[in-house]
Amino acid sequence: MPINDEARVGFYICHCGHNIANMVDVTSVAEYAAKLPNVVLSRDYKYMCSDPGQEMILKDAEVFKLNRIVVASCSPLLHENTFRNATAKAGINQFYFQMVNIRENASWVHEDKELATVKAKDLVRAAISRVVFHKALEKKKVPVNPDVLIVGGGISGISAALNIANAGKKVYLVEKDPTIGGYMAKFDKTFPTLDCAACILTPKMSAVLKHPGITLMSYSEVAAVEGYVGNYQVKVTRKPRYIIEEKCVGCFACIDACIFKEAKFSDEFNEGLSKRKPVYIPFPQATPQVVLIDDKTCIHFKTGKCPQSCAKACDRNAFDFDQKPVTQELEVGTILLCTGFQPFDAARAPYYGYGRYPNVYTSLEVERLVNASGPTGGNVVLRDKTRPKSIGIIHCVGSRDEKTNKWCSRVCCMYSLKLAHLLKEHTDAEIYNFYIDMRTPGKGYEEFYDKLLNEGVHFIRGRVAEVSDWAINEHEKGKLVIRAEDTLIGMVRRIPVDMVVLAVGIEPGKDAQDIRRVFNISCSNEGFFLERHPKLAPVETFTDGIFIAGACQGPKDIPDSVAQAGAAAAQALALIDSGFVELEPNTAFINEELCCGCQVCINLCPYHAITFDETKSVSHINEAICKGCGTCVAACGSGAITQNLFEDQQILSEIYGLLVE
Amino acid sequence: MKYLYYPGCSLKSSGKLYEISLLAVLKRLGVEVEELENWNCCGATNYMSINESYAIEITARNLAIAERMVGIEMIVPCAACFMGFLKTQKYMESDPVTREKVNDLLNKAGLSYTGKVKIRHPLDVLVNHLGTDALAKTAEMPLKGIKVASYYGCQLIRPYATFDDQWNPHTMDDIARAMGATPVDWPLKSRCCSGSMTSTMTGIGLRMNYVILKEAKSRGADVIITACPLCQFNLECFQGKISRKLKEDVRIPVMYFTQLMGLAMGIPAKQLGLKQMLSPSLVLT
Amino acid sequence: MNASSSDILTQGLTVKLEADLDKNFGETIAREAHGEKLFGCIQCGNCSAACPLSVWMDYTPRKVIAMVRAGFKQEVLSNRTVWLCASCYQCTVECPKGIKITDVMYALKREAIENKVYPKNFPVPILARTFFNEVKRTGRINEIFLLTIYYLRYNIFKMLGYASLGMKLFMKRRLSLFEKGMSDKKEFKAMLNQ
Amino acid sequence: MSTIENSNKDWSPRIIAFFCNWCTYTASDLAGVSRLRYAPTTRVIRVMCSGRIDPEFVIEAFTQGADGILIGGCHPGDCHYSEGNYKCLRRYHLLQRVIGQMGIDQRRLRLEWISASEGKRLQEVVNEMTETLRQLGPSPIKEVVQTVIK
Amino acid sequence: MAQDKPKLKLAVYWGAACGGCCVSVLDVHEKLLDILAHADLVFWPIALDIKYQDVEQMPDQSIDITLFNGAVRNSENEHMAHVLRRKSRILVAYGSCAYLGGIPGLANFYTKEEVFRRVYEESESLDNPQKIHPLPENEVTEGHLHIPSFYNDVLTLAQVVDVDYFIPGCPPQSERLVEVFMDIVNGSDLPLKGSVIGASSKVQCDECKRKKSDKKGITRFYRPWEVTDDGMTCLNEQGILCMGPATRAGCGVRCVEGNAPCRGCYGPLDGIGDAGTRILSAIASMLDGKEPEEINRAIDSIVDPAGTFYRFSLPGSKLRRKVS
Repeated sequence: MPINDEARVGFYICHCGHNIANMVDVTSVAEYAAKLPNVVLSRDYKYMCSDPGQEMILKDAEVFKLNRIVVASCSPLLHENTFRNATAKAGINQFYFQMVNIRENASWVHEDKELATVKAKDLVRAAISRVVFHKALEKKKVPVNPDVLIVGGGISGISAALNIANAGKKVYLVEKDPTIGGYMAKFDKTFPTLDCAACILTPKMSAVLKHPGITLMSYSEVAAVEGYVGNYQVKVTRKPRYIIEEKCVGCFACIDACIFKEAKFSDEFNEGLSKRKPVYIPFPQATPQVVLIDDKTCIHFKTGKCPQSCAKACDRNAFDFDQKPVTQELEVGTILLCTGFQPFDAARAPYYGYGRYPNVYTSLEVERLVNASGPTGGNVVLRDKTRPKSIGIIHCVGSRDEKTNKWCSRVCCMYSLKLAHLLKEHTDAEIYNFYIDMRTPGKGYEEFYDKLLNEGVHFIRGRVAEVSDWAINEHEKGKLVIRAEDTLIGMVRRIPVDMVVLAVGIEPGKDAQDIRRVFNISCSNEGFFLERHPKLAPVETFTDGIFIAGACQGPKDIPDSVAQAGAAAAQALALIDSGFVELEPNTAFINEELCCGCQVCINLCPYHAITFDETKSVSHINEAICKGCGTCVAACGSGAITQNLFEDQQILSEIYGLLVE
Repeated sequence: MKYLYYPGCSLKSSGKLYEISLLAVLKRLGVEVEELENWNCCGATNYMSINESYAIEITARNLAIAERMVGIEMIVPCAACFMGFLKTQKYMESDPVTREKVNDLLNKAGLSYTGKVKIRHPLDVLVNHLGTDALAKTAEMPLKGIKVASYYGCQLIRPYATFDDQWNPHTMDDIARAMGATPVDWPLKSRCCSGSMTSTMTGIGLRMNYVILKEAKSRGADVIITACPLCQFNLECFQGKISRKLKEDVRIPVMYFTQLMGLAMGIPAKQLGLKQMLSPSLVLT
Repeated sequence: MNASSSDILTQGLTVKLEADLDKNFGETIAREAHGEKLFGCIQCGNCSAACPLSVWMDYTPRKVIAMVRAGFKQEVLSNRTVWLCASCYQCTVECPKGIKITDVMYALKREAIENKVYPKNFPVPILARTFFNEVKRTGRINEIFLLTIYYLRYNIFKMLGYASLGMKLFMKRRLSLFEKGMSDKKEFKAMLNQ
Repeated sequence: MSTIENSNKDWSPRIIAFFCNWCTYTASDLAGVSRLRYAPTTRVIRVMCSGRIDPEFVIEAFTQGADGILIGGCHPGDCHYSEGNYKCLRRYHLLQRVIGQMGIDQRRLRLEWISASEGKRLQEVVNEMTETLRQLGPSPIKEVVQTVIK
Repeated sequence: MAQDKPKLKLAVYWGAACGGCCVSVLDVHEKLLDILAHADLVFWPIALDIKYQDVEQMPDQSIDITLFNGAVRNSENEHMAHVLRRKSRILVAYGSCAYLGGIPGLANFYTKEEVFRRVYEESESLDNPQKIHPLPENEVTEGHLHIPSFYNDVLTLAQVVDVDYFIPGCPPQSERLVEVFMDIVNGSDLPLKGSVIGASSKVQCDECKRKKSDKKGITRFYRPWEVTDDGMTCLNEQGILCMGPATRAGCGVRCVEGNAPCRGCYGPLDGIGDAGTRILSAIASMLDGKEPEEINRAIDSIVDPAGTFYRFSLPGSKLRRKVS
């Protein structure tokens, strides 16, 4: 291996309290490192990332004339920048630094202190033999575009949009449905205060519409995203409503005039409990107040033989049956994803009879049933119009189950209590709650449970095994029989009811994977968007400049969603106000002296950063476009391409260092 | 089309009618079967209760013989045997310790099993391989107006089988429909018949059969069809006793689905063992 | 008896002292049942409600799981819950935590037999044992022999209740005394006797 | 000689692991944060993308004494740089052929797609590979390279 | 011609070689006269009757330049490598075999036993019913017979002795030899010790006149006789595996000029540790396909990948030989 006599390495190993020191013998690593070539100084310290830890590097650099720094501590994804800054403060180019991950990659994942220490020594040796070949580099500064894209117009997206727009920044709010409002718009009352969802949500919705800083793009989806933090180029496709949005005033004359005199088609907003026409508005307070045509049911689109009575009824000429999807390009600096969740599909739990027995409802359907603006005007009646005298509410449907979703959906206990209360209020029926564990961790939540316990609602601790119409006596005839063990008593109970409510859980939206790909972020195992750190960076993602909030990150109730939306907005504003971002200089460049012009590299570049110079007959990398993946480097038969920070010699030295003492 | 065939002990004794009707139906459909040579008992639930390794080993022996006979697919009609085979395969596939131990034993007996045999239930073969359209064409005397309650029992569809819907099985209904009959939707399709409990905990065993018979009857079924020798035996042979003891007439024809198919296909009753039944015979209109 | 039996509370019906528990019982059974995750049980009771026999059991299956992992070895093995399990696998397919409860029950049965603590003159284990020996002896089951031996061991008078059914079946030629056995039992027996 | 061989434990293999920054390296961080225990056999080298991994790195690691090489990248379709993992995959398959012809047991080189969320998968892969290598025993490559037989 | 400078002493030796390198020295044609005007040939087994003992008795450092061609395959080759090193001021590894192992180096895919079995037992043209293998020491009626012992590993010259310069090629271009020689005669600054001389610092594609584009996307490879070469387009783009992208230029792209793909005899550029993996990576980077099956289908059409990529460089590569 080549050597570099100039390098004077300062080595530091962090105890991280007990996090590292308990499993890695840090003093022995420090002693070991001191004897390695080029190492001038080796120290261990309790918390290297603390101020005194960083100060130490500063002082040592001066006293010992260090020109390379190696710190063995946690993951570089966490603290590389911290130590690079300390290196820079010490008057050393920040890229003469190498970090050794002995916490996430060693102390936290091993059980044998001796072997973990051996591993730490190997990693340290590798870093020291690598850092010797580091080169001085400069970070590139790029200004941040202050405009923000928010995807998803549920309560999270709405809150974040208002937060950011109120700070004077331009916001584009993209919603895939014809209206913003999300699931909250469907709810009747909200727990635990029982205030009406519409009363607190609709003012926010119209505030979004009216805000001069917010451009609302409803019925639109993000098709593609390019660029990087501070400078994203976004393509948004607006789906055709067949109504010119700017012209429609929401008078609904067209709906009355529709050739379908009776509404015939399942109404999505009412969970299919009512009907709508092909030309419709999702709900009265829809924002924007613009009708749309469902081209799958509209006669005009199906046969071309409709007199278009709707269009004729419009005195503003707002109809345009030839509308096509329109794609618009936006330039933004930061992106907030608030794309929400989807409710668990109750048909995936066949043992509860949803779809088989008409009187088995999902909780969302019941939200609409109890809602004064719902399909029955708030009158809780079964499909045969009778009023239920007994109701069973089954918790954890689809949740906490290895066959469906393993996680707790966090909101079901509370909303089941709320529905129990509302159903009791509306019907005075006997109400049974079947729960596995009652989870009420929130402000005022346990108090709400207390209230329900005293309202005459029955609570049975046991997971329901089956809902069926198998009656074993007269009492059960014609009813739905719920079978569960009352685990607190230790006996199996069969409870006949008129109505069953399935408290369906929260799961990742069906398009979550597509969204994740478009925005180049990760999902956790269950499919929710992955935050950068579960505690310390809960709204950031691994892609700089893209933030997440609300139930797309994990099951969440309204207060938590709003709080997280605020956090994400603050993060975005902080980035915007810093004015610029620094880019890693890990780009690649081509040595023209070696390039033969074979052009193997050109098509490998996903960003078209490599071009062929016909006159010189060599290829050239545009470093402004290069993102630093290094795939061209490995392809070059001449060895003409070098990637900064990941040079062949640096990596080969690392390999050598890992394996050879 | 040729399959290996593992009858199991029941089909040679109390479930004799299952075997003769199954073979008659398969023959009519042009499905050839060859009985596994020198097979042994699958061990059923009892072996698992006494010694699990033995249970796995003796079933693995049958699999090894099947593999030796180059039988890639083997029909196993008895629900308990069927489940036992699937369980053995599962254990041998997922548990390397079991796999090695069992293969060791097999080797000493001059056998080996590499996991190639595919176990299929006749329902699987009929519905998923031949297809109900093909079956319908063979129904020379469609069972018009006959209401059929399909009874799957337990081990046929869970926990390992994949040929039918575990929660709402339908293959027997599909067959009944193909034979011109009308399936009855009822909630006890896959509720346990108590197995051998009719001989051990008689009171409980009879009561469990009672609810099944009663529910099928109350849903208007003319006949219960089954695909398991023990279910059929329990429901058929004890229904008289149940009716007497509980003072409620729950008697109803209980047939193997293959007997029902045979009837529709016009196979003579004698070849289907219909004359040897104890439950009332199905009245054809 | 161990020291705690002198404790004043042992006369109580709803008290269990730590010293009387078998702390390894849960681990043993989990291992026996192929690493079943019974420690992941959340006591939801689905198994009990799904079980078609739980209504006749001393303890519901859920409670059995709780007792197993807490170490109530004596109570679990000597009661008839596990022997009432008909292996219908309903609990197994429904368990939200993926615990193969049927296999746990099998493991408990085997443990009970090994410890010889199953309920006295309880018919289920007797039938199981008879069946086991018959197969070991002949490789196949002849139901007439099986049931005869079983009733001889269990209670000969109970057999009378089945005599008429047996006769009917015999007359209908649905039972026979002589069924074709295995053509070659040597290697089968060799395998089992190892 | 590497430090592991000097320790008094039973022999345990040395795996050089090349992990891409975005998926597998993050998964290894996640495994750490989740305290998933796995065999202390890997030595991770972080690269930005699995597409950066030069086959020469693999051969170099073998000749310097690695018992196994683990390459970890994003799942197909999930590459942070859109398709770097496919480029890695192509090189990997060709390299597998060559090392096979070179008489190196192909199980010593493994490619796995492990996403940022799959800390558990990382744990399984490392443990599995460690077990495989334990069965294969120490790699003979370094010794063969260094010992000329005349 | 002025005779003010004493004539240089020149030696040419062959180890495990085909003789092509020696012929390439002759291939300088009438330029040989220029060389001989400046140099005396003191040792050249194929041309001069000078014995090993004569060389051994020469004073150390008395030969100015030795061109050593061929790999080190047996004890004789190694012995002479040491002798010539001692006797020469400048030792040049001449040709691919001395430089990287060359074609004889492909024997490193086998062991000595396998080679002997093939040659002395299985060869189709063999008549050796007793399967007699050569032995280094033998008692025969005439007395004790000693022949060089055959090594298990083929070695490059540099793996045996210190080498001053490397001239690649199978064989090296004769013109290059004359140029290098005249440089030395004229007292030009000698390149750094250890350099590759008589070749370019770029790879083949730099000199190749064929049309290249960024559209590689190879779905399968063809052997040259399987397709009709259009004579203009990059061979790799036509699916004919050409080692040009990772092979040092200097030969004048002779193979490609003759419509045959480059086989890699000039070896890699400076700083490339392993020639085989370098071309492997470049070739794999031209492949199409995202599914392992597609990729493997394309790879299946490469006959003997390791033999292809390491055709001239196996002993000089990182792995040096087949492991087991």
